[in-house]
Amino acid sequence: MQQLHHLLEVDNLSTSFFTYAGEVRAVSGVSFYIDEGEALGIVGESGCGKSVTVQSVMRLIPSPPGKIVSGQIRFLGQDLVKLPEKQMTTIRGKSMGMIFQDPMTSLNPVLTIGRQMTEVLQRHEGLGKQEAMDRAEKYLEMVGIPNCKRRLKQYPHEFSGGMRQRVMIAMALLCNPKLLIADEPTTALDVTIQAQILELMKDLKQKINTSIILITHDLGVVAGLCSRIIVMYGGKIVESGTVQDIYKSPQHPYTWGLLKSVPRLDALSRTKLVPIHGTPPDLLKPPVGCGFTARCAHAMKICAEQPPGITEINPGHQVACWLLHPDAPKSTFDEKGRVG
Amino acid sequence: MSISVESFSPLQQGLKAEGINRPSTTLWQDAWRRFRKNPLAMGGLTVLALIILFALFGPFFSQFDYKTNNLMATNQYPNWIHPFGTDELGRDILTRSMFGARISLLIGFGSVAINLTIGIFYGGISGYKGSWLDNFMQRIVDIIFSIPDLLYVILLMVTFGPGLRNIFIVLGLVNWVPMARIVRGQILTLREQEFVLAARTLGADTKRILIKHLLPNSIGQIIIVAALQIPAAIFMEAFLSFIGLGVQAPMVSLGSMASDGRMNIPSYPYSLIFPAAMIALLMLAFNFVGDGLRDAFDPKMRK
Amino acid sequence: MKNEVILEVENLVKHFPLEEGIFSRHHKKVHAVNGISFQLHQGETLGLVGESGCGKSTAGRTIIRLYEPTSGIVKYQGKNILSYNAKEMLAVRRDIQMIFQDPYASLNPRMTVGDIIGEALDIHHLARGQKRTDRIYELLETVGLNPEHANRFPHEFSGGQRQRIGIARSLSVNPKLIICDEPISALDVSIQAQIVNMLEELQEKLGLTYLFIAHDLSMVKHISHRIAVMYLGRIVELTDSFTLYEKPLHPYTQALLSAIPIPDPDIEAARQRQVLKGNVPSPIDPPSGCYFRTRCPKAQEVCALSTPELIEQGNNHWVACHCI
Amino acid sequence: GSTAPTAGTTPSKEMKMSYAPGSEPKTLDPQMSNGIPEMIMEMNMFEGLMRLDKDSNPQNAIADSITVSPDGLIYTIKLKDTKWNNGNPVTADDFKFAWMHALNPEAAAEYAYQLFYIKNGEAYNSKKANAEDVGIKVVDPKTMEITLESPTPYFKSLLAFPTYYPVNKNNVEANPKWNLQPETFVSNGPFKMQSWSHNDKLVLVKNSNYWDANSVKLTELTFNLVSDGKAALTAYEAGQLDGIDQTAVPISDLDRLRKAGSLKTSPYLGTYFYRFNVTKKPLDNTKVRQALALAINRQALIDNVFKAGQTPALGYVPGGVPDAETGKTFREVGGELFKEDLTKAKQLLAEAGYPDGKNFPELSILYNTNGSHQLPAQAIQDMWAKNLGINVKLVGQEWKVYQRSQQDLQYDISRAGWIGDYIDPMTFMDMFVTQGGNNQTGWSNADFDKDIETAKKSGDQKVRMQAMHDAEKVLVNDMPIMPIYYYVNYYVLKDNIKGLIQLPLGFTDFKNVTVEK
Amino acid sequence: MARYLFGRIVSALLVVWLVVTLTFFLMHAIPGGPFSSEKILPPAIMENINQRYHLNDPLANQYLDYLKNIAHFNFGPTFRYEGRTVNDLFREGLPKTIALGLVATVLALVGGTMMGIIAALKQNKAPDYIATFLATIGVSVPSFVLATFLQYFVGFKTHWFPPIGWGEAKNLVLPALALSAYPIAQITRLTRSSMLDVLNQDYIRTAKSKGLPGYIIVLRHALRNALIPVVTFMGPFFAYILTGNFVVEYVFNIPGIGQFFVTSIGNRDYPVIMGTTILFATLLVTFNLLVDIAYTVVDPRIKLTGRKGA
Ligand SMILES: Nc1ncnc2c1ncn2[C@@H]1O[C@H](COP(=O)(O)OP(=O)(O)OP(=O)(O)O)[C@@H](O)[C@H]1O
Ligand SMILES: Nc1ncnc2c1ncn2[C@@H]1O[C@H](COP(=O)(O)OP(=O)(O)OP(=O)(O)O)[C@@H](O)[C@H]1O
Ligand SMILES: [Mg+2]
Ligand SMILES: [Mg+2]
Repeated sequence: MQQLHHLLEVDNLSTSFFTYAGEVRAVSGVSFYIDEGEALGIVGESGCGKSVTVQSVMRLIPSPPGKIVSGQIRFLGQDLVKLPEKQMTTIRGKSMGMIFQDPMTSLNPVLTIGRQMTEVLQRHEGLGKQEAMDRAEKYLEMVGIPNCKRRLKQYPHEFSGGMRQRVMIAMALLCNPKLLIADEPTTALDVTIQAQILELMKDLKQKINTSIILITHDLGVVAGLCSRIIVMYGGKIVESGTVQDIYKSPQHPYTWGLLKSVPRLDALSRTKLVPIHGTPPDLLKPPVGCGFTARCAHAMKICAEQPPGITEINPGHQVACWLLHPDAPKSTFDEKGRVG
Repeated sequence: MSISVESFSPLQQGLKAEGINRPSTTLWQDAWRRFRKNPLAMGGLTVLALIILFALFGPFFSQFDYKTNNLMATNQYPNWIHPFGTDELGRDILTRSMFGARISLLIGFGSVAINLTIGIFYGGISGYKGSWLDNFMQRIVDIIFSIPDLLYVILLMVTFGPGLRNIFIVLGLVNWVPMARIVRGQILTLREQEFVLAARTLGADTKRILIKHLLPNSIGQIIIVAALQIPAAIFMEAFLSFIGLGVQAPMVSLGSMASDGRMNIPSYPYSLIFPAAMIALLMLAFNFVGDGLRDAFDPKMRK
Repeated sequence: MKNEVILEVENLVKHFPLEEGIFSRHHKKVHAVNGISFQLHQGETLGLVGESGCGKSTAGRTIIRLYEPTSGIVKYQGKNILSYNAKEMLAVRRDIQMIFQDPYASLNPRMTVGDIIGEALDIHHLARGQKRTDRIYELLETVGLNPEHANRFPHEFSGGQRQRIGIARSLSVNPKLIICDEPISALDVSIQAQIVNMLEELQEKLGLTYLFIAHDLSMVKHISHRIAVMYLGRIVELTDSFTLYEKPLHPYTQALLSAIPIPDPDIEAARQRQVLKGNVPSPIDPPSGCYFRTRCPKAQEVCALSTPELIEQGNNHWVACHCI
Repeated sequence: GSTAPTAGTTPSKEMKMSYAPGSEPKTLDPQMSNGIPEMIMEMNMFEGLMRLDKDSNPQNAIADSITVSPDGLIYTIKLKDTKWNNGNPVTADDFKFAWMHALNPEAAAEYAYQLFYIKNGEAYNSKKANAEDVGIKVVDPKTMEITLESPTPYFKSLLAFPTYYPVNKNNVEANPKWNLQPETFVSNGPFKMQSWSHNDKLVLVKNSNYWDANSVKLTELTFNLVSDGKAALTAYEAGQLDGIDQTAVPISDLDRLRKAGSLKTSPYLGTYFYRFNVTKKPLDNTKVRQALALAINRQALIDNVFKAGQTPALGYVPGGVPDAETGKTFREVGGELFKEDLTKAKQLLAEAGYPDGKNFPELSILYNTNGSHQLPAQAIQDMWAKNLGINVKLVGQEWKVYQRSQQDLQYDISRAGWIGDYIDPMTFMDMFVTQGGNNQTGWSNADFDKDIETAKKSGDQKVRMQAMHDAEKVLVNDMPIMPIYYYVNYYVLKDNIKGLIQLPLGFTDFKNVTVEK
Repeated sequence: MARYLFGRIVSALLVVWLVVTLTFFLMHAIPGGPFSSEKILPPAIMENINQRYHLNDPLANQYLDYLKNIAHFNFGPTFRYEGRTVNDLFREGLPKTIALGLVATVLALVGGTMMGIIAALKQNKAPDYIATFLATIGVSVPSFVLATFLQYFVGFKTHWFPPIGWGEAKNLVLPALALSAYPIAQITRLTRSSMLDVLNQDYIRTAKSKGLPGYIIVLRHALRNALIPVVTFMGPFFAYILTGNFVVEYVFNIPGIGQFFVTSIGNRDYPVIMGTTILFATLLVTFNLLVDIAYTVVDPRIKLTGRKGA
């Protein structure tokens, strides 16, 4: 790795929820990093631990029942796992901003937008009321909301979904954080609005050089924005690499499945889709071997017995799959090879 | 475990149907499991069971009855023969508490029954039908709320004579109102749920939708309100006793014992403290059980 | 492929009265569906796409009379079912079924899967006792579930499985037409394909007709024979799915197509996205003339003045736009 | 301050006390009132022609002298020179004005019948005579002449009754709502009104214009208007109150209070009894009624249930009513008219056809639920069950419903009590005449009616008393009612309060009260 | 807005009218009249009384007269307190009842929300159990028992507060406590459960992600949203508390109007029965309306006309 110090470095992070039924290992042994000015995508189907991973980074895991069981989260030289809550509050919102999936419910319905925006500034930058308002206005304008002055006095329900998401983004950027975490920022939005928001984020990345972690379950969404991608499955990272690595030469059968199950608009004939059969593993009783075994068309005996190690295909492209073991039969991703 | 070439042979996977990893528990088993893990609820259930046993079987083990006077042994402080003491007519307060608990439990359960029938029916119709009918039915509730209940209590007393029946009629007139309100509110929100629409597309009629879909999903709230209305009912009986219209002497209820006992505080405090403590215990038990049931049936608490 | 017309919708309108707000004096209404017309042929799949709130669900629900329409006609097998009374409607309900968007909200959490599927059998007195059980098992197998799941409760199933249960429920009455109201939107991409494949198989096997509602154009294009694009309660373009992709005429359709992200960094990088400005206008007071004109890159004066009709532009390609 | 300072802390010149006479008075207009609490208040603010001394003997008060005509019909009364608290003189006109107001049919005073002894009083009240016809004549401002319908030996004691109090005519005419605020409340008694906070307290202070102000030592008298006896007692024990009237003392505390020495008792003109509905089987049978009456243990009831040291009633008219013979009461002359006797009771019941209570129908005891009547009913129920083998039920009814049931004879056995309106046996006796409004038993006896008639007509005390003794014997022998006990007046009072007079009619006189250190 | 209010007021008037009518005929249907007493009055006197108070008029006429009077806000004379009117009774008693009611309300609101918040924040920990237990006790002990206990053990035994009386601040403490026990309990339960709901909301997560300290999150972001069910509860509760509580006023001898609700019926004091009933019904419908308006203040999403659940 070129840089000695990454902006954020997550090392062997495990987070569990201790529920009535037992320990839910939502995230187990996840490691990744992100550099300044970089956009990282995290993809994976619902429940695979994407949100828990980033919420662990922000130390927002509801506790109880959640708990970071092990690992390190190094951010600007500090290990966030060990940081007292009080200091954590000075990092959240200031050096790290977060945007959530559902803009409809992520803003407090009974406070004006202005109030919700300025309180961040008052807390972290010690701005006065008016200064804070001015700054808030500037940021609203930046995310493309017209009539900002008036809008600041309105309540969230007076905004449409896309506008609320813009407000969320503006709010997360107010203190110029080093890192912006976007947890499925467009899932709840319409396609055309989704396109707007993605364009906006692309713009902002270029303009203010913030690092972005973008979480989504839609492989299409990250393709345009991110330079590196992490694919998660069952609480673990199964593949990570540059955009080109993941889309052009994916190595993990799960990544193949993801790419193949989406119908392509440009497909010419009506071909059958290739679904990933079955359902994700229950994280209450995670399987011994590779979590994907039960759904994998290429599964081998060993897959059910031992978790695969990480294989680095080329610098930065890592895969956790037994298929990459020298002894394994060769199977490759065949983009065109859809079952007729 | 060693890695051999053997390990890399394809795993034979039958195209088995979708598996479920979770053990098969029914909703009720699930609820019961959660209920059992709730110490307050279990405590409440135990106390409730003990009080019921106390009320039902206690009298058989007592050498006294609730009505026979013993003017030689009036107003005795609690002692070995009379653990709760005796009253002005020398009757054993413990025995009377057992009989009193019978009446109070009867009223408590009567209240539940009334709530479950009138309250749910009324609230259900009002909430499901909505619009003008709902408006109309809610205004009726306002009216019932506003008319002084003492008036119809007296009228009932005149028409039917004294006694327990009046209390049930009064309960039937007012006690269900909060239940109706809550059920209505629940149903207003539930009726737009997709599973209700689904039932309608299948051709289900109102009755079926209410009984099979809406009410079972309001059960948590229903339980909690029913539990809260029990004290209301027992207090109502106690209040009627307080103003003199409760169960007919020499039969007792805990409520009437407590309200009579109120007069005795400085001189014979035990005659208030024991029945009042029994009422409080009973109410606590009902409420904890109700809370526990609500949590046990709450889908949000699942898993 | 031109089979007989099974469903015909003519000029369907559904307005929801909006109870008066605090500061307004007039009685307002939500113009959810503003006069849509289309035909559905036996055995075909008609896709209905459009942004959230454009009235897709309302259209679907009005067709099976979950909502009473404001005006318009819905002909099922040539007869206007909107005039049917409750009893006649009950018979129609066996033929037209619906699959709902939300796999979590559309199953009653307090009923077993068996009862959920069996409910229609009870309502229509289709089967009883052992026969009912057999039928439920059969249906479960049809949708790829295990008969032993019949005694379980919905919360024990994953989203995809729940959606299958929903499908089994709608199949229980042997319907001819199924209105699929975004049956896959709430599911993971990896699961969506399972459901779509299953719907396709069922169509082949049982000769079903689908009205397939979704906002995801790529999936709709995959499953549908023809696609209708809706905007603010109106159909703006209606044609077969390949034509729609190859030669979209309405500016809204074009924008919609360009907004769909494609999982390919090269294409994404090269792609000229036509990002629409602004937001969808409120259906409470929609703009005059063409509803799309407020966001339309090609808007002209005429667009504000008159409402464009849905006109056939060549082989079964219907568009409502002044600029063509 | 709301708490009345206890006497010990105040200098003897400033004697203050507080007392709980019961709840808020219905009115403090003497002519319009009819309840004990308000009459207690009025008696200390007003003074009539006569005032009762501690032995209930009427003494001249505003009256300077009274001459009665030989036929006992005309009373000529001279007034003392006295003043209202506003300085106006008290005149005969004030009396006439007040009395006429009570009799005025428009005013609709409930206690108007207290003035029906006056000639044409009743006729005027029932609009059968004019105001001029009423036998009240103002001879001059200090003299009045009253003509009665028939000789009334106890008329002098009636003149001490609140309905006979004067009101200040000028003041009333100027302020029709005079009796509602202290500013316009003009009175002529030992105390005057200082403030009246409704449902809370009524504060009286010494009236320096009172003719006998010298004998009034108390400077301030606070009536705390407490409805709940329990609360009153707690307040008393917490030092907030100096005394509580009997209407407010809770029975359950009597034993304790007696032990503590704060319970005081005095005679009271009342009898507690049960009515039998003689129109109903088997109560139409005298033997059944007698059996029931003989089969209860009155002393045990008093000791355990009533608790105030009442006297078992083995006659009807209570003690404390003088007989014709001086120094003897009607009760002493009449003696005990029956005896509790279990064997005889059983025998009577058997004779009536219910040996050992067999086949005796289940009767019910009606009682009103406000007040302590349920407990004694339960005790009597138990006694009848044990002693006679018969079962009765209890039926509690709301106060006014109970009254209605009693009047309509919608009961089997009903608890009752009677407090005299004036000090003469007649106030008890005349209620049981045939069709009498207060009879309410359905009982009718010609002998009894004749005796009462005789007593009413006569002005000769000897004749009257004899007739009433005869009547009482008939009544008690026939037993349409079952006497239980004679009331006693009980109240709590701090020991440092002296000179308080509790009268057998239920009134409490604070005129001579002193508070010791 | 105006139209909405108009509609609500019309329906409120309708409710009050029906309540008036039903109460009127009910109260005449029960046996006993205002002047019936244990000692039967001579018929002539009874006749005078009936004439003075028009009690002999046909019931329908009395009813119409009554309606005419209340249209002029004249509730008539009380039959029990000679020379005073229902308006007088209210004028004297209502301020006292309201003063007590307000103190109790403040106690209930502050105590209830605080306990509810603490219970929610410490869910399933000792403070939660303690608050839940206290709240359950509050709804489990009959008010007359509680009032008597307070009076005897706190008022009398400890001499901290006077057992009865009116006029000083310390006189308010015990009755206000007795009066607020039940609402405190209810508000605690409501606040706890809605607080738990709200704390799970996305916007609370957002607030946390902004780095706000805990107390600001609770007070600014959570509490207001959690108050909505409390507001619903406060509507009828206000109507109750402002019309007084018989038991508490009786036990502590508070000269308010709460006692009239019971005593006026016992006395068959017809105008007072009607007056108190109208007062209560009016307050009830008014507060229900005010609650609906309060919703729009607490929660800007709610439009007055929108239907709300429960
Ligand atoms: N509060 C909680 N209690 C118990 N388990 C939880 C809790 N929150 C999350 N989990 C579990 O942790 C696992 C990972 O959840 P997470 O929210 O990170 O998934 P995700 O990848 O973000 O999915 P989605 O795309 O649905 O947001 C899931 O199995 C989930 O059930
Ligand atoms: N019951 C109703 N009452 C009032 N307005 C309604 C009702 N149902 C839907 N609407 C409104 O009608 C419009 C169309 O709603 P509809 O649900 O049909 O949209 P949709 O296209 O299905 O959207 P989505 O993709 O979000 O499901 C929306 O503005 C919605 O708010
Ligand atoms: Mg997530
Ligand atoms: Mg929809």
